[in-house]
Amino acid sequence: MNILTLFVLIPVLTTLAIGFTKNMKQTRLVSAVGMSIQLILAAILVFMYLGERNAGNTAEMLFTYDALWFPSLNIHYAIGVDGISVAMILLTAIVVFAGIFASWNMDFLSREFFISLILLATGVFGFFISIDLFTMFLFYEVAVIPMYLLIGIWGSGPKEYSAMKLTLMLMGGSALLMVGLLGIYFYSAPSGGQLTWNLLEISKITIPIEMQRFLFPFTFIGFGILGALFPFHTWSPDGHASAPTAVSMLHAGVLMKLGGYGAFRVAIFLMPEAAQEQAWIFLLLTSISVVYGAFGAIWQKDLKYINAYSSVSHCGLVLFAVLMMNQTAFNGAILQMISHGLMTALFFALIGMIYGRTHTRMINEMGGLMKVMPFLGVVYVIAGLASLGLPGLSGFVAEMTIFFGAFQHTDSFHRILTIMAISSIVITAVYILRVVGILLLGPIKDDHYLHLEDAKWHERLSTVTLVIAIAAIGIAPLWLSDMINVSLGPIVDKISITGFQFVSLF
Amino acid sequence: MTGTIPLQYFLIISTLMFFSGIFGFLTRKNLITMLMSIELILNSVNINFVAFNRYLYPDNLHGHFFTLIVIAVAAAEAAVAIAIIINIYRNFRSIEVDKVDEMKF
Amino acid sequence: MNSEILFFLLAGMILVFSILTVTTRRILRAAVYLLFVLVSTAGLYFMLNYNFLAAVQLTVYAGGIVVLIIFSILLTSHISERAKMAGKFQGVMSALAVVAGATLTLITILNYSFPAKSLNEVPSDVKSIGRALVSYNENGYALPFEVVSILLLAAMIGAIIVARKEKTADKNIK
Amino acid sequence: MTINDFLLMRHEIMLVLIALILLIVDLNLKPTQKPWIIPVAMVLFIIHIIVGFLPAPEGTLFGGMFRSTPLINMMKNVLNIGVFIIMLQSYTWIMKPENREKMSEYFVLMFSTLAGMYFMISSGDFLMFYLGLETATIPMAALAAYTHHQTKSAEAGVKLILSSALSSGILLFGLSLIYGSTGSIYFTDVAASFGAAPMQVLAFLFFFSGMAFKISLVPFHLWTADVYEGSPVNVTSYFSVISKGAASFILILILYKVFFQLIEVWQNVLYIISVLTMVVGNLFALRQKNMKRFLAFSSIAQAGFILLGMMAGSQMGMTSVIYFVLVYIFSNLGAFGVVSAIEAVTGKVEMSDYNGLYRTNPRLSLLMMLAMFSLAGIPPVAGFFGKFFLFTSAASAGYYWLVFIAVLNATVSLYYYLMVVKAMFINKSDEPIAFFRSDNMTRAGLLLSAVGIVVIGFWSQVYEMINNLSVGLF
Amino acid sequence: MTDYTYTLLIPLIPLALFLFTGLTGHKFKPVVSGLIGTTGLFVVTILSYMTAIRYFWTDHVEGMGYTSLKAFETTWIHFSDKLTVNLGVLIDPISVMMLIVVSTVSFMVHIYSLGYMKGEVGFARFFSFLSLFTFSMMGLVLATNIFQMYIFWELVGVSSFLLIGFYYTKPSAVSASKKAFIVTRFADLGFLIGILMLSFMTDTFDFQTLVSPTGPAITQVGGAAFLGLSGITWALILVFMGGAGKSAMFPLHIWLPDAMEGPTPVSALIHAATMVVAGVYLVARLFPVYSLAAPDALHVVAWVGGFSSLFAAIIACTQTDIKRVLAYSTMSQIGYMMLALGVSGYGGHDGLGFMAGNFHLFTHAMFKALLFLGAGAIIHAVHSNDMKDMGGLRKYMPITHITFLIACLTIAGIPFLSGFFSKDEILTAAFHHNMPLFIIEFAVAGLTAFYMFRLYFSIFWGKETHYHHTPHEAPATMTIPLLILAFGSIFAGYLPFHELVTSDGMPFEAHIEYAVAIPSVLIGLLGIAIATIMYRKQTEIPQRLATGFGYFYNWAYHKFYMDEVYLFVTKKIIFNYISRPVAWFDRHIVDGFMNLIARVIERSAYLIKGFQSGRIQQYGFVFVSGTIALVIIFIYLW
Repeated sequence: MNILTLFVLIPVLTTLAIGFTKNMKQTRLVSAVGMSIQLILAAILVFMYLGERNAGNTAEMLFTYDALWFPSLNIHYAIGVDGISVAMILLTAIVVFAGIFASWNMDFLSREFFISLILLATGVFGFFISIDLFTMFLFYEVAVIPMYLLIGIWGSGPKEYSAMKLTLMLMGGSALLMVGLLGIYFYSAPSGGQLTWNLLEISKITIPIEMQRFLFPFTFIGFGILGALFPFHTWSPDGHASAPTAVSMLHAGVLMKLGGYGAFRVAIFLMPEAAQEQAWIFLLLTSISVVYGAFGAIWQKDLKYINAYSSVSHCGLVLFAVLMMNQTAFNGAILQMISHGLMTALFFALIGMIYGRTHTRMINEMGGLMKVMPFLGVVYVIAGLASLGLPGLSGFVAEMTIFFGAFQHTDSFHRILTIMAISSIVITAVYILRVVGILLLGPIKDDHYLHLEDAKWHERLSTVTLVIAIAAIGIAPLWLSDMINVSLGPIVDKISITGFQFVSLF
Repeated sequence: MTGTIPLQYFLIISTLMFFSGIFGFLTRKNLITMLMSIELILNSVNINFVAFNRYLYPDNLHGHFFTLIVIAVAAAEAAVAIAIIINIYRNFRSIEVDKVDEMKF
Repeated sequence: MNSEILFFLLAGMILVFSILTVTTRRILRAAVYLLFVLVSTAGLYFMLNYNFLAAVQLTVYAGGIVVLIIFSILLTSHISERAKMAGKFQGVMSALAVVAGATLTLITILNYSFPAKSLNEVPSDVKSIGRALVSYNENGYALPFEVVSILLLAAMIGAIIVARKEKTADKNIK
Repeated sequence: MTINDFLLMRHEIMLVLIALILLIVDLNLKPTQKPWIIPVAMVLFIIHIIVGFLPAPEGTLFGGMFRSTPLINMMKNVLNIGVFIIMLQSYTWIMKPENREKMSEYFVLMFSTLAGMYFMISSGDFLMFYLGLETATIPMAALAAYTHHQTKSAEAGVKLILSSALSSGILLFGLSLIYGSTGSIYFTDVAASFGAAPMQVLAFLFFFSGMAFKISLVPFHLWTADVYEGSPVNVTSYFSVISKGAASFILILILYKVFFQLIEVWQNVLYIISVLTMVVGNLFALRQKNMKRFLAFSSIAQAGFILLGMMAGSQMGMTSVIYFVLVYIFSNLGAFGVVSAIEAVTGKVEMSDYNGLYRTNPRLSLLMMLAMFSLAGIPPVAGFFGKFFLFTSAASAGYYWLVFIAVLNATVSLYYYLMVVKAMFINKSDEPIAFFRSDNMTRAGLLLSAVGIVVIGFWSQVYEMINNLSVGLF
Repeated sequence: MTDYTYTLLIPLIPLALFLFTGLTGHKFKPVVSGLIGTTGLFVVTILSYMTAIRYFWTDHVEGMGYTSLKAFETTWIHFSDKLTVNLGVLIDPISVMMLIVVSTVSFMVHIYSLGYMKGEVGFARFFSFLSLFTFSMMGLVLATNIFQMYIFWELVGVSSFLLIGFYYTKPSAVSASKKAFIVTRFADLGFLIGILMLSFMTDTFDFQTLVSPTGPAITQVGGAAFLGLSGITWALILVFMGGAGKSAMFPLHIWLPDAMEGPTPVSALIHAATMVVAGVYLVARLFPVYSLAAPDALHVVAWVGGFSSLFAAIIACTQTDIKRVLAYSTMSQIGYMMLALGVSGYGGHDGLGFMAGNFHLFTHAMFKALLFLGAGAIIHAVHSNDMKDMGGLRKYMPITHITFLIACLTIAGIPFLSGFFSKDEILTAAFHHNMPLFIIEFAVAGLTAFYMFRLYFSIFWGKETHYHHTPHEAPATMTIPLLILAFGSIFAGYLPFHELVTSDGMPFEAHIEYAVAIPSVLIGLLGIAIATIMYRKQTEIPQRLATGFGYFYNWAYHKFYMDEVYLFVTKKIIFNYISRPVAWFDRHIVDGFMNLIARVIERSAYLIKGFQSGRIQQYGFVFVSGTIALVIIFIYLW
């Protein structure tokens, strides 16, 4: 069996196994085992992938497997990975693993919770391994829908409202996406021949430019909504705020990456000409997103809202980089996805753990928590530092790559937007330090907090996994960035043959 | 036997009959009178079929038989409709159409 | 010439009684007017030389359905009862729609140039009709004839189960 | 009559026979033995289904008035499965004391309307088409008014019979004009000489209005909700899936085979009507509190999606329509099955009664959730595939904006489908519907629809099989 | 060429110490962590000195210039096919000089802290942070390329943040650490953009390539002109912005005084001797580019430096918190260094300013660390920062007193102490290149002497204060570093800097220019004299002077209201006028729009419900109208 299929199969089997469990203890054990296997598998995949590459395999996608599914529509179950997908799969495996342990004590309908959670993960894994647009879209929606239940049942606050809003907005996004994908399919053989959903095959042809102009916005915004593109990001603060811990982790950490990945893999890759023509509009939106999200975060009082806005800012950077359309920026975008995925998952994990102890997420009701829960405090600071781009942690690597990529454009339009985007790192510092200052430092606000316990073993495991990943990328980014770079080659080639110049406004 | 009467005259009659039937359906307040309007409509259609058959396509009997079948169907329809109307009368003690609006919106 | 006078007489009756059927306030009268319309229509069929059809029209329609209707009227209303008329708004709107519809339809139909009369003609006497009715070849109508019997059977059963009184039926009557 | 002729007409002949057998059996049963009707009907119907799956020859009978092709045969098989599920699901309801008396009539009426539909689908001329249509409709009114001690049921019956009479009157007027302009009622002849003159367009539009009534397209849909709400649940599910499915089948066949020269017109008509249908259906569904009424409007909105497939005017379009109807049968029957099971036991049909259902009846809730997801077009259940293929065929004809509108509407529809899910899974209730076990028949019916919802999407052979049989325009 | 790979250990040992004490520190007795850290630092110091000796003397061929060499280099990440970030160790005169400074002061501070921090909560944490800082600073100093420098630049920033906020339960410390981080972060924004521009124009990060007189940065002075300055000038000004932030140059200095909330050894290490001079080091690193490719940028450096030194000196005269006085003094002295670099030319004697700047950096590190550690000892003894609470301490703390006095004399530029030499060189350089700046610096020299002795007298002389606990001399762990540093302060001036650290690596002749030296010594003495009169005994004069200067005094006392300006910008403008509206806009306009869509749908659903009136006739009406509408559309309108 193809190793990639296992990535879908194992979660599905895990959910089935969970169906037979009797109580929370068994359920979480089964989940943990399943997702540990998944994590190990992801690590194996990375090594296998690097091994293949070192052995001189230069195919665009490795470990491909192709089974005809709906012959009349030429729909295949086609899977394969390149460096980018491998990286995303690793990210997902890590975050899901951490997520399971972060929700170790989920005692309310625990079976259903873990099933939904792992189902969500299934969708994400499937999405990343797909190279057939149909299967990709299928997995995309599979990943989105469990969110409703996860937030609606296990959430807090105005959970029904948030869950509904999130689901509907994301589905609205997939409405756009559907149009884009169908358009791509029907123009996948402009000079006659078999239409195809296969990414790689479509990438070999040029979709007629008039169609691209029409389809690109659909596809890009469609994915962009999941990637929190301004002004379609408002599902994110409410959704994250209401979601339970592990769900926020998975959602912000992984699911939102589907948006960036898709925008890159589908919209930009298949329709580079239109992308270049229209990039400026979306660049404006994304750079607004970056700054706006950061400013929005400053004013928030709820920890989750802060992080949600921060995600808007960081994910905006992903799309921003994707639209810069050069290899460095693409690399930065992927790195940023991974980095943001890890650190935002860490953030949400911590917020969940803090909330579980103090029963509030309002920063002004807390204070001095470092004293009572040093472990969580320190990890929170690390997450914050990663978020504000401290060297040695992953955020820095990603942001720098993006900025250097973006700066390769010489016209003032791109330059100004780049500088705008860069300025967000200061704003980020402001809100991160504000939170750290109010939440962790200073005197203890409430005497009740004196009796709070520090992290338990599963919480430590969950957070430490993420911290290690963040630091590993931050300290030694070369292997990751090179793995991505190699895979970016064909994509950049495809884009550069088009020979369009950016529309310069200035 | 039709002499010089053009086909169109028949069509005009049938159309007017058809629309007066519809008018009746839309305005009569009694379920049975509504049913009567329906009979008007069906009847007008029959005139159409017959006229076409005789005037244009005497080489077949389609219009003729269509009419025949429509008459039969109309009878069946009337039977069931009247049964239901009687049932309505039992339930509502009235066969006024405006009273039959328990389900709405 | 005779036929034309007859036609206009029938046409006039049909139109007048059609309109009266849908406008009269007395229900029973409406039924009688309907009867007139149906009978006049049968007259038209005679004119068009479809004698069998005319006979069926008289027996089934005029004889069957109208009687059924009159019975049900007698069952559900008082003879002297005057039907309520539609509200002004409803009446005007319906009239507008109907007039517009009739006008459009008439214009469209009258502007259409129908094909010329086909030359060969099949007989429409009872014998050939009877033959066609049981023929299962082209232009045979055995199948509709059979199916309509199914329909009538089903309608009968349906009418029975709906109209049949039950022991429990009276319980919920308002 | 040769064996081949029987095979061509097997569905219709079998159904009529079954109906007659049931009538005869019923006459010979004492009132206490009435329940025997059910196994008899079941067994006979199973035989019918099996016979239906025998290899299908292609041919015409009665001089072209009846025709059968593997495609038509398959359409009938699809409907057969749906009817079987409905029969299973109606067990609890039919066994109620007040319905026992009329048990055999229920089956007889159902089978005769089904036979009417099959005649309609198989019709080779407008006369048979009309006759089939009426056979499928008139006894339905009796079914709608089945529980006649309930005012709602009677109201449903009268609304159905009067509205459908009006609609078939208008449809007939259209047919008469078609006859007037072509001189024939046979599809093949009509198709050959039917053009796009204004009167022919008029005739087509009258015809289409009548069909739109059957499929409940906006603005010809208004009867739907009231009739669905008033009728017994199982009759409603019969309406919403079988009746609607059959009408869709014949509409697409006629559009493709007879009116293909009017394609410009009917594509545009369908465009407008489908947008209206989706939007209005959704807007009404949003506000509904009664499950049956809610499902009625949802099924109106679903009908709007079906049009997308029809519009393509291609083999792909037809495949997607048939496939969608198949999926829709399972999904809607899943939903109606749950509603029926709950109503039969507790009499509750309001959405608020479903609050907290998951805690007491998890399996029913899960099935309901699957059905809702399938109706909303959420993967991995079959509804996703059905909708996706519909959209694909619409896009293949270049209707990208329509697809966009449709998917947006699907999103809105997701809202109200999720409201049901929310009621069952999220909302708390002080007195939820207590746990109950349905009888085995009902359970089998529910299980069948659940299996269908889950399996049909992934099982691409189903789609391919339909696709191999489907045809495009001439 | 000799192998210097072992220098890799210089940053790595502190890193190891940081990880070790950080992860396992709570498992041991606190003092163990301290001892481990100090031992490690001792090794680092030894290595640093060894490197310096080898580089400057042992391995040096007489008469040749000092070249820079890479002891170690590895690829960190590829940005593009042209731009690659390496991590490595660069050995050249200024980095070796900085090694000495950092390792010496850090080692001293480690020893000192063993005593100073004894019994504090978080003793281990303190030492692990110190190690982290040392690691970062070493990495910064040894950076082979500007991007590596930026990496460690940020790390130093965060160590500074952590150390300032060491007493994290104290709100003032928390806000000071925040302020320090954010202000420098803001400055780093400029640095980063500068790097982006520079690397874009030159396709390299590497210092050796950048500063090479034949390298792309200098020969292909590229970039479109913007506002009359070339691209490279802008790039360098932006880079300098980063340096100005770290080095607390006006107007980015506001974090430095507040940073004194940190433990005093930290102030000595980070905010006096090492980190704050990183800006100077940065400019010195890129000096050839500044000098040869963008003299305009160098002017900016000079003027910012000059103005800052005056500005800070004035404020220092009015402050009463002894650490703040020292902080402003630091700022003032760094201004000197910047100015020195700014007025310097490239090569030979023209490069006097460059040499002088680095020289002053070196000597300043010694005496300012000494001052801070002395201040720490005093604070340790009297438990207060405010000079109003002090007085007459010379009796209780003789060693502190003496060493403090030495430091004061050094900074005042009294001849034969190290400060004299370095400051004199700076004044000479300014005198030759830029007269207005010379005059400013001349005045600042007097002010410096004045406020230092104001401080000195207020602490050790002046009124007799009654202490709750009788102050006593600090323990040996604290006094020994004081003595060592005093030694350094006295004799560091005799190092032949003009031979070792020059702008182009070649030695040149330098001598004392009496025309500058004598007046500057005199004005220093004048300052001391005034301070003696005013503060030796408790007098009315300061009060009268303060009222005499009135507004000016008040302005200076309130640090020219710079904090208030910043507060206005951050709290009022960013918080209230940007962030709050953004948050509001997001909730009410953007999200409101989404909710509006939902509401419109809901509302229209309500509005059209009348169609479903439940009346058959209306249904029929709609049906018929629908058909007629279709007819109208498709027959008559299409």
